[in-house]
Amino acid sequence: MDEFLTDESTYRVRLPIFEGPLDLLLYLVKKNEYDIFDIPIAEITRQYMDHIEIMKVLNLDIAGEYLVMAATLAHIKSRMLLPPDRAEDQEQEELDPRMELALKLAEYERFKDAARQLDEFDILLRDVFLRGGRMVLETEDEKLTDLTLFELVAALQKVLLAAPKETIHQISIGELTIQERMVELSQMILERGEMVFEDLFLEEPSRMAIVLTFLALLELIKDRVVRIYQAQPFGTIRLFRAVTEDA
Amino acid sequence: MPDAVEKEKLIGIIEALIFASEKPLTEDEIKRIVPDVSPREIRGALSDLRKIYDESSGGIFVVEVAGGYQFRTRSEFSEYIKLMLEEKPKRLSRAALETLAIIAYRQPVVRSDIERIRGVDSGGVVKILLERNLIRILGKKDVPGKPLLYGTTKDFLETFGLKDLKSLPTIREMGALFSEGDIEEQKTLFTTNDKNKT
Amino acid sequence: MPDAVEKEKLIGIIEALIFASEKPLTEDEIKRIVPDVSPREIRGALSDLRKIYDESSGGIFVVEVAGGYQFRTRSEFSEYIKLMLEEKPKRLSRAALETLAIIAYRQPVVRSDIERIRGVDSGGVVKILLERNLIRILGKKDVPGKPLLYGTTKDFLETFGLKDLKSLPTIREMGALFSEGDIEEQKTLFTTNDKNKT
Repeated sequence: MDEFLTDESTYRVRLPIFEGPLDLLLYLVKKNEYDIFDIPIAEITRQYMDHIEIMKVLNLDIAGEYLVMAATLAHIKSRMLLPPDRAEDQEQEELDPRMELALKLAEYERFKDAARQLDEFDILLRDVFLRGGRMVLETEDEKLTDLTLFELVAALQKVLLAAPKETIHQISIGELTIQERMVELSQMILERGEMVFEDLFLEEPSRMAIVLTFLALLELIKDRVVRIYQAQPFGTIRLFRAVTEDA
Repeated sequence: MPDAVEKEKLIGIIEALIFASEKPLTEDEIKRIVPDVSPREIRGALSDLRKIYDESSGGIFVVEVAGGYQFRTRSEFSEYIKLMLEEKPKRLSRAALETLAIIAYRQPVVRSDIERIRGVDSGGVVKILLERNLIRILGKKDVPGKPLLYGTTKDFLETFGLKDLKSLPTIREMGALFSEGDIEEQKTLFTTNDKNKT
Repeated sequence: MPDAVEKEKLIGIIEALIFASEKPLTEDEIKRIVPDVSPREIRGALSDLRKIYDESSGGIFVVEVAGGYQFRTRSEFSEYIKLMLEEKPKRLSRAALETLAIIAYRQPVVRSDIERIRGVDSGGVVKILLERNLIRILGKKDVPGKPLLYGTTKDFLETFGLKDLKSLPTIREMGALFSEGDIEEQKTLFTTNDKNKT
């Protein structure tokens, strides 16, 4: 059976064959080649109840709707047995007690047919497929999306990988603090208005300096001095001067 | 922008654009990108392009869907593509198709109407259809309880390869079946249909 | 799987596979999917397919790249494709949708409230939403610091196809519709609407 059946079975186990009481009734009508608008109600009620019994024997959870329909059928059957009310008959023709159910069945059948027709279409990802690959075009897509810290760290790793493993001379934290680097960075970005992430590390051959710059950048983002954006996943990360809301 | 675009080139441009577009490419979009050609020329080029692919009967073809044009693989090759993609095709259950059909033909429609027609609780199916973006919430019905109104999405058209909602197959009309002995049920049916037309 | 595959059909299969493949399609992969053909037949079909596209000199062609085969648009049309990609309406990020949902339901709302709900800084997203005219500043809250109050705009209603703010599904309705009663569902909803609009 398909995925939806299992999805739905979380709140109800349903008969695998029938979608509900109307579906079961329609099946019985078709099987017996009855006219929807002239159903022998006693016979169909008997067959309907037989199916309910089978469902019970199979230990299937019978949805409430099936039992409601059973009661409806029994009610229609009893009304069919009543002698026609003469007095009312004179004023207007009494409705066939089966009419409401017949209309329901007819309408359900329409949509069942419509569903069948839909199923015969060439359905996307079942019968037909779209271009699978990403568009390859050497163009700078400027569609900017927000950046997560994860992506920023991934970018840092890229920079670190490109940096020399052994640094000639280490800069100790004492020589250049995060605070100082923050001031430098914010000035740089404020001046230019926009910068590419990698450009921050052009003059930073040492790994320690790279990390320092990165931490300073994080502080600036937190303080909302700088905004970072990325046009596409793993694309160029751009830094912008943050504009205050009140401006 | 080139001043004049010959037909051959226009077909090439449109072919490239349809291929590159993430969504079905509309004639309006083509017009915006190639402003120096008339809508008639665009339609002519589109028709030629479709003919080229139809006549070659290769692996892909151009289809008019959801108000635009799109490349798709031909359905006869689906088994091979499924082998390549190694993912189970997303099938729609009968319950989902039934519910989708009701929403497609009756939109905007509330859940209780769907359940009246199907005769069973349809909350779970509606949720799945929402998650798969085949239907969407259109708003609320202005009746007590303010139930949500559902309709189909553009993804629905794309999934079934439909140009627009008008291309849905016609379903049998109920009108002929009605006698004069009107009951509540029939009234409901007609009101729903009428609303659909407005 | 069919026993014998004629050349015409093999070309069609390969064309469909290259088109639908996420990565450049290798000869080995084709061999795996269509095992009853020889590597020579595959190479022959690939060569024929490339020739077909080269001779038609249309908008797309087959290129051998990274050990496999791929469709690409011809470079002479790249300016048009760039135009198309540029004009494509920008989609809202998940963060933006989340923030928008909070503002829609909680308006008038200050930024600190949004951040308390989302648990992350939302300054950048608020700015994007302002720029795209989906939200607006309603005024200042009369508390120390006088933070700005945000609310949704008419464009917001239009973008999401809502008649008025009252047509927004209530949080409780969303809870009834979806299993987990939190902001996740609203996100789904907004994404659904958004996708449909573009």
